[in-house]
Amino acid sequence: METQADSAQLLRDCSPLVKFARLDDLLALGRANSLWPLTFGLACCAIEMMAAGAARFDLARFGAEVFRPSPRQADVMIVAGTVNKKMAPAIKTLYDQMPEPKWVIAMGNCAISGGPFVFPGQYAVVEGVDKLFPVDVFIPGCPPRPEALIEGILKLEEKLTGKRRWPRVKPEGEQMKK
Amino acid sequence: MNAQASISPSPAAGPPKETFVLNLGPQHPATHGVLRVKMTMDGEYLVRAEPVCGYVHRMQEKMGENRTYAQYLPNTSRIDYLSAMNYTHAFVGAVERAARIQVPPRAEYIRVITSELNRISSHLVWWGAFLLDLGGFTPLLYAFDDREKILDLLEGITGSRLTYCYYRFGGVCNDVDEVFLKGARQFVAHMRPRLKMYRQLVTENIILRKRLVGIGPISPELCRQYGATGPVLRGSGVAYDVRKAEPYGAYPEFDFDIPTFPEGDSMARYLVRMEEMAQSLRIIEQGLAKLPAGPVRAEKLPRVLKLPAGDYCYAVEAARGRFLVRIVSDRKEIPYRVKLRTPCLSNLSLFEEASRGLLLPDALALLGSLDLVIPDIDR
Amino acid sequence: MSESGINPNKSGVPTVAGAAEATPPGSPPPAARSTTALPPSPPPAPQARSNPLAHLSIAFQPVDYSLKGYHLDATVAPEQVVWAAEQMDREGFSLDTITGVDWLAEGQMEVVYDYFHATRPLRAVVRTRIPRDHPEIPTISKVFPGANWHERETHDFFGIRFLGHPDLTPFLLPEDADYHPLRKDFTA
Amino acid sequence: MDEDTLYGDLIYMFAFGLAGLGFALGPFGVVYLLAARKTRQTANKTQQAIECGMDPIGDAWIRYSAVYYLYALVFVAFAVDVLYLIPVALVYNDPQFVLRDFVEMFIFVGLLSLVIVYAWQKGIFEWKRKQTPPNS
Repeated sequence: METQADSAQLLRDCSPLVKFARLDDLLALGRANSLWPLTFGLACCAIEMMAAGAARFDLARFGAEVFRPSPRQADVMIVAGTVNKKMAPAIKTLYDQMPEPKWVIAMGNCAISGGPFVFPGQYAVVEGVDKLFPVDVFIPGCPPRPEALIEGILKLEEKLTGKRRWPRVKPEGEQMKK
Repeated sequence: MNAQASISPSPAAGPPKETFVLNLGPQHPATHGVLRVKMTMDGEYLVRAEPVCGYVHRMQEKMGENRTYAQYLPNTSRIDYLSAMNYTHAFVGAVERAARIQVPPRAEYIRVITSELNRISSHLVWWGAFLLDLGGFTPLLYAFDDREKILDLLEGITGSRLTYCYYRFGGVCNDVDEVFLKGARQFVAHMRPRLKMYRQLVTENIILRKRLVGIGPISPELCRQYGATGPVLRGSGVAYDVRKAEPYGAYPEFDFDIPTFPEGDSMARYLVRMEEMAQSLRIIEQGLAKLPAGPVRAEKLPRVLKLPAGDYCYAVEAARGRFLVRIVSDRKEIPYRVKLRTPCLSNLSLFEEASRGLLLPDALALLGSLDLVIPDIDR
Repeated sequence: MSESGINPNKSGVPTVAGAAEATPPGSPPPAARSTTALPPSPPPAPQARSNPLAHLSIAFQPVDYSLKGYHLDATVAPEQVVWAAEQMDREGFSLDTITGVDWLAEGQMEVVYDYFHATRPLRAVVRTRIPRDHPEIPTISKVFPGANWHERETHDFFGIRFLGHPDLTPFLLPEDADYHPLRKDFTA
Repeated sequence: MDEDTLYGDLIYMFAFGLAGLGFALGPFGVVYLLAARKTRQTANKTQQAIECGMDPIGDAWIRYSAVYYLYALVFVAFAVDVLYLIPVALVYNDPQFVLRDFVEMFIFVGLLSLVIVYAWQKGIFEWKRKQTPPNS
């Protein structure tokens, strides 16, 4: 697995020829608020992803409700479910076919580390999707609640624009203290 | 296979037209999971569809052989995560049957109520996703809106939204509180007019009828040869339901009937599931009315559960059909072999024969009407 | 030994029983079946356990349903498996599943065929044992097309070769998999 | 037609041609400057045709039914039809010949809609089932 440094270098190689100063921030803001996810539900987390896209949790508030089936039109690949060794080449193909400003969200314990299906003598599960390609945001949970997926998308937006647009939810204890 | 296309204008036989192979691959909106269908197509027509599975094989049966009975419970709700209650019910029932554990009546009733709530939530996901396949996006929002109400109820007593691990050997994890009972009554009252609205919004829609009536016929004989069960079999006119054929739990005390439609086409399977939702509401209503008092778990339970040698089966009517758990035990606390007979494997196995000669959109309507959950096939 | 010959009702003719024999008592032809709910006749009482499938020449032993979960259990020799499947097919049973069990200690592999019936509340199990070093058994996918996938999966997990199977390629494991994970001596 | 209007028209036309060319080739330049130079790869499958994550099987250049060609023909016929309707809307604005213009338009479109009648007879629009499903 390449280290952190050369994956950053790889990212720089893919950056455009012409660079702007202020305009890049504007572009980043535009991209952050219109992240088009790739419809890529593998297992149980896919149902929670659909629930997040549906009426009550409504990903549309963050511009991420347009689920694109084709990798050519997707910005972010939400890996929602267990990554199987038979499925790994297909996932790598899909990752390649996505155009460059692309990000990856590993949703659920299976995508982060193989989750409940890791035991000595396991033969079929890839233990974590970051073994295949670099991942930007990890969302723990089995399956994570739709609110957690929304928090993950906000975290990705924060990574893009550098500042957080949505109030951060603090656990009760902390709010009491301040 | 008659290569001469009957619709091509040129009457002369001409060289046979080449067919091409299309991948309805692992990542496709219509497969609702990672099912791959290698479709040999001749123009718009499907010559042969060969499903390829195993892309989300998660070694459920292998894990059954290195976990004790209690440790395997979370796995049972991740085989078919849309009817997790029924699947846990089967595993727990098999162990109770082998170890002769008596389940108090209140727990049996709670199991029936939660299983039927889970069946409705599973049918709602199917309904939303199926109409998404046919091109309508709005029903998905209505379906998930109602489903969230069920998830709130079940989350109140189990703590999780999808993969409940609520049943224990000898009963259920904790008792049902007043909030759940009141919420369930409100839900039943709320859902009935909604089902009527679904019928007006979608079932009587001429476009849906044109897309489903007469599409993908499946005969009872085909179901019998491939072992298809559940709404697929009941859509072909055979009144087979494990709750009636092999009564388990508290189901004999409930009065409900099994909807069947003899046509055997996609519309029949659609109507069976819509009618089943109404039946489940009836069961929940009766369950809430007759819920007995008493403990929710059997008192004396062996601390380390060891089943006597031999193999034990328990079949359950899950949302997609007959789910059977077969536990082979050799008197140790870890089962020797856990076999999971899942309905979606058999329901999908008849797709190759049922979809020959169909148009591509009709084949997708047929695939959606089979209501598949792919980790259920791959286990 | 086992009558070969094409199964009479494979031609999609919707009669349950084969045309050749008289329809066995007790199983109504599906066409006349009413679609109302089927009154569940209670499973046979534990003491007087009759064998409703006595007319079939498979040696079924009645079993306590409330303990085991099925009514009839029969152990047949590996070669009789296809013959037993044809009998069950003529009787109108559906194949539930094929379970492989690896008895490492006894050096044997057990293959268990589950059958259920759509209109009669009967559950029958046919099991057989094959040597573990060269596990081979004739395929029943000619009788029950649904068995095709079950056999491929059992071959995946146990390495049991089903003779005469149309394509015994890996079903759940990757295409090039040559390991059999559910064998007791499998190390990842 | 004196000299300068002739040149004026020629320049005018040349400018239009240049603008058209600019619109055609301009995006290639902009993309070369602004788009990312290359995308991160794991199995260098970026250029591959998309087929749900799998490698496409077989070749796409095969012989298939002539129906698609006829469909395309019907579409092209009506596309050209609309093409001619646009200048007509500018020319036929004389209130005196309203009825005559309408009849001419009707004949023009009517002649072309014979294509649909021909396609209909040839049975293009009914996607008849090729072979009855084996189990119905």
